[in-house]
Amino acid sequence: MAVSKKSSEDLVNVQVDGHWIRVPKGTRMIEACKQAAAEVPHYCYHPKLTSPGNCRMCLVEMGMPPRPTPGEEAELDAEGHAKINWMPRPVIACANTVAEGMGIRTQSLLAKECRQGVMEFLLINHPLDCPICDQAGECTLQEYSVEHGNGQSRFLESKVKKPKNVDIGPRIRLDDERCVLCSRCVRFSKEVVDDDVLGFVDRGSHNTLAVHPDRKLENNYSLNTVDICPVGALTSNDFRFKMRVWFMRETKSLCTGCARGCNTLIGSREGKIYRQGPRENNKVNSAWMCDSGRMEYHRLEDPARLTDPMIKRGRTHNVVDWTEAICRAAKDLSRFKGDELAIIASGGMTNEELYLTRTLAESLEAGVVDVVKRSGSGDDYLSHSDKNPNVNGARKILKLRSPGSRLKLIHAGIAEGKIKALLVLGEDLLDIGFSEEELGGLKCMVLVHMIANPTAKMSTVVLPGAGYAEKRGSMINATGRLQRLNKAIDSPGLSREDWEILQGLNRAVDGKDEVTELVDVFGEMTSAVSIFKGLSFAGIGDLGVDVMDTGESVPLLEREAKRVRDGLIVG
Amino acid sequence: MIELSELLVPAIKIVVLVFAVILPMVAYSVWAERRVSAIIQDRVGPNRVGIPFTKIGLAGLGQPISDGIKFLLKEDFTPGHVNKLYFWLAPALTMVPAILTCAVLPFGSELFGEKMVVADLNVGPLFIFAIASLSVYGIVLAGWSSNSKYPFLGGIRSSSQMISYEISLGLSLVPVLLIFGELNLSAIVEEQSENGWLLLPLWGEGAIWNGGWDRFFLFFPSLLAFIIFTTSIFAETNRLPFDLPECETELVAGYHTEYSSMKFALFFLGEYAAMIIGSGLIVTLFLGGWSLPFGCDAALMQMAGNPEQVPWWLGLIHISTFLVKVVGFIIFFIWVRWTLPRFRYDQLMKLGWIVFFELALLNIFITAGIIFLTRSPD
Amino acid sequence: MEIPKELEKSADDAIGHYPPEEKRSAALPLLHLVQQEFGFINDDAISWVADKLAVEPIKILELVTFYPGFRQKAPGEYHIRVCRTLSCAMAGCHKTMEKICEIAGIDRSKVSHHDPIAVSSDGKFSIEFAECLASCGTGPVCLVGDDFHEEVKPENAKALLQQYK
Amino acid sequence: MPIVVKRPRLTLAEKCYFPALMKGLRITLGHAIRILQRKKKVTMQYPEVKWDDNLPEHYRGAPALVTDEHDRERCVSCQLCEFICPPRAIKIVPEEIPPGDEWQKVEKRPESFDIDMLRCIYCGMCQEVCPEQAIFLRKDYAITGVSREEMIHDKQKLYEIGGKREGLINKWNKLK
Repeated sequence: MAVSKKSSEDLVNVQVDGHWIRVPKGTRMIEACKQAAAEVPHYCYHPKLTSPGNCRMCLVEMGMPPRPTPGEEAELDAEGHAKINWMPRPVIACANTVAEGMGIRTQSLLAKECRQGVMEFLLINHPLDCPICDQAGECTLQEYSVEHGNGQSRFLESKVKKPKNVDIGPRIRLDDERCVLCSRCVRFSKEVVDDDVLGFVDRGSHNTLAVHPDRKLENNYSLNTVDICPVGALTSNDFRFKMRVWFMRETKSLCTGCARGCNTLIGSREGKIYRQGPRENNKVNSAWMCDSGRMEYHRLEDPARLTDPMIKRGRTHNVVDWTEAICRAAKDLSRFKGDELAIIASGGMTNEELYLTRTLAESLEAGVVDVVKRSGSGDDYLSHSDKNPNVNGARKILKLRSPGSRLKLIHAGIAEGKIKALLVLGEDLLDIGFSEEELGGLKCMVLVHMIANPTAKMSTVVLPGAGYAEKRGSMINATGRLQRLNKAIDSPGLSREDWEILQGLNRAVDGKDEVTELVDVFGEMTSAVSIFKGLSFAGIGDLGVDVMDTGESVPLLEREAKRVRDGLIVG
Repeated sequence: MIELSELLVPAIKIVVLVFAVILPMVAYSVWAERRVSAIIQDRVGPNRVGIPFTKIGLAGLGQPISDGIKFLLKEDFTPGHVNKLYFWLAPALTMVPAILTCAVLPFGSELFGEKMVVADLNVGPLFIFAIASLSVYGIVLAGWSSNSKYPFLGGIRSSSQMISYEISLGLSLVPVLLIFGELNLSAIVEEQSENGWLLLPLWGEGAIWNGGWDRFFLFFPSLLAFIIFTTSIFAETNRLPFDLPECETELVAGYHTEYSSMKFALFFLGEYAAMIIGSGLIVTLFLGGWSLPFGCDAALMQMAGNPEQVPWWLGLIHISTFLVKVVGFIIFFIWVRWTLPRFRYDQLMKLGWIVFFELALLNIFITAGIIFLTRSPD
Repeated sequence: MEIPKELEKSADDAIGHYPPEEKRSAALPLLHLVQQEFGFINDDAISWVADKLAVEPIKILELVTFYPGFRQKAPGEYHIRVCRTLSCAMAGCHKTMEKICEIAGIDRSKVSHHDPIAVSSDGKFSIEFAECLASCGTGPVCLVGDDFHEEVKPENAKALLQQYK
Repeated sequence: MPIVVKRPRLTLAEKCYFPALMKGLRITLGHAIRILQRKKKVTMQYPEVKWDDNLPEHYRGAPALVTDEHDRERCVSCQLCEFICPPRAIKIVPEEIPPGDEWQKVEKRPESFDIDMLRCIYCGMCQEVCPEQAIFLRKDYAITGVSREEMIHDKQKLYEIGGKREGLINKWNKLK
């Protein structure tokens, strides 16, 4: 307990490039430099991984004040700091920690020459294939070679040939010639996901990253190695050769693959998503994300995407315009009251959509409202067993004590003929235990969904919604953190963001015309739902805020915290 | 009861003159303008359009036809913000007066006993001024009805310019009329045919050795009148160096900015028609109209024998003489256009009101004085 | 691959030298045992060692490929290592190598970085270049099996090989 | 501080404008006569007479893709030209060279490569930026078509125009 109180003794004075700063004891030199806005180039160092210090790129000049002989006073400069004796040799900034009175020079001649030398060695065997390399544009080798490199090669001998285009896992391709042997991927596999399948074989200049012939890098977190690879050695099969990174617009969003709510960056260009990767959030997903979550965006490319609102006439669905579809849906639904009408919402909906569903249910006086429970296998890292991203939101907004429990009532209601109309939001009923005969008995079924599934075939009105990357909104993840979803691309055709559809239905049903913006929906929700009190949509920020305590924790984050406490990583 | 021939003959004259002479001339003066400007500027100019579907170029003589077809086929766009009635009326109001004025121009002596003039008015110049001054309405209307700033400024400029120069135009002509004592253009031409052109009094009674002292002294005021008149015609027809109304650099295209297709072409043709009529008027008044110089007419008449009847071949010679003179003037107009830079607007007004107006006025008195001194009262 | 009982026993013995949570420290002793037993360490052996130590096989492969002393392919009856570090190179070790190969009938043309050992057609001799054998004054030197030979000039090659007939 | 330009004092001849006018007319007449006498060379008659042989080496005509000595398409679809193209005339869809292809080693090639010649401004940025010496501005300048689609040069058309180019750096040469 005594340690937790941070006194000024825990801070040390460090001089970085001539300026004195105070940083906590035990800080790595590289982090101290970062705080002083002196970026030290590095390849092998990663705050979430241990520091082997094998790339030598972060060499800086270091100095310490001389230890005064007994009885002698230290020589002080004008600011009251002891004079620094600079060491003749450089040190690596990634694995050394700061000490009181330490001096660091990142821009001295020695440091610059060291970097230049390291760059030259790294580039000796590196192939000149930037034009075909997916890393180009976000490659630190490219960047540092421009900033710190020599400009030309003095290497006349022929380059070492290493394996190219190696299949080391189902989602990853390895190009050993591009590898700079930083070992980030090896350490990630070993330290974070306990799947120590990567290693370096062959000594000397033929040093090669490899997997054992009998093993593959195929754990569900393998694509993180692609993210942390500072060069183009590891590339993702999914993204390989699809798009150059400089064309892509990056949107901060969330993964909706499970209740974890990993923060993501969605790379898109001209209405097409090309990749989705993790965005660092130390309260949710650290800097990682599972492979299946990354592939979530492919669901938006379903060839069966709905693009137009449709009304069923006879046996076929006819395309109509939005006004007609909304009016028809509202008219059909308002004919049924109380127990005659049930609403099946989804745990994949945003809070705003759920709130509009609630108001709609209130004005339609719907008898039963519930969401569908969807669980799968989770793991001990990030993947959660609840595969709905926003069940907590549904719990709070729709006031459901145990989500999914009322579906039984709906089944029974339909069987008895009590329930005559159904509003289905973002779910495929035939996929969750409803049968065709059951649904055939309904007088009216309105579906808001993005894919033309069998339920759509049976619905009287089909309203095309948007996928998770095509809309804005907020969600509450498994640990009770409220986070924001952002729109990366437009939804196809005439399809709309779901909250707009629900708002349209609301207006058509109650005739009021008040809320026009998503932020207004959120604003209204803050007064109606207690956990949102005092919040605003913008106030959620990129990293989200904790709004409820679910008693859950993230196993991966806990292990990471322990490694930080042990001083293994910076975190 | 009017006889049929009394109707038919003028009708034939009108049709032949307008559709066979003036309009083709207008079209070809556009072509000439482009060719002459090209050779002045060391270029080639339109030299390709000849007989369709052949490689025969005819030095580009087919260009006016294809231009015409183009004008007819282009989209005739009427902007939404214009005053439709006047917008449509304006081009016609520019073109029609220009063609009307040619009614009194004698473009030949006689052919088969018919005088080669549509209407042998004895107030010819007055008729021309009266009609020509109508064309300013076309331009003003075009500028105003376009409901847009550049055409509006162009219209204003044009009207004030035309009004200004009409004064010197009219005044510069008074000495000429004094000299001839006549307002019938045919009579003026015949007079010149017999007694020497106004600017070339070298035969008949006009020649100094035949006692034409008056004409000798009157040559100088006539020359002055000629210069003023010619210059004013430039201004009246909106041609460079006085084309301020359509000044591209300042007004885009002036009053016809908003016009397209055939309506635009009518403005264009109106301008060239005015130029042809202007040239015809200059030729008629100062350079003997259809007459051949040095009394050749009289000699040829004698050769033909019958002093009452002009033979058909001489009639044709006269017509061609007139056309040659007019063409010469048109080329002069073009030549000037591609030589001189545009005047500034204040310079233009100053020239009209301060120089030409006074000079023309003075010229009347000088001429009257000379006539008073040299001609014995009959 | 059959693992003899004795090997299994001595392996367990070697592992017992290290604390149970640091079992992988026994990797090198185990590999030495395997190479002593079979003359080389093949993929099965690597997997066996990895299983024994509860690590991923790639970690053992890393070791095997790192140390030139470990062989992944069977050598000949007598394995010759010729020093090629500077002093020996200057003393003419390459000529010695050529001569030995010629006499023993060894084709070194297939030798590469990944596969440095060449075996004679009769399987009697195998040969590879080695780094410094620590007798720079008496180069060229070579090691046949565990026997150390100094001043192996090309003309001495024949005599050298004859010792192992 | 305004600058006062003094107006020149004009002589009477200058003031009355007439001599200058005559001088001008003389100049233009001089030009006209020289042209009529065919003493001066005038504009070239374009479609019949062409200047193709005299086009300078650096002439920037239609951009086109080239193949190397071994008929390998030089373009690896790095999309730098697509990025640099000021009017955004270039559109590339990359693809992986399938296994078994002679040039599998190169790994990447364009699946489609379209240049919209209605947008192209012949600036030559694509040629300048190309790291593979795959795109060159050729001397073709009369790029015409009767439909918009026709004016989009696809990969096949671009190689047709570009043809084979020898003597460039072959960094993917498999012989190396």
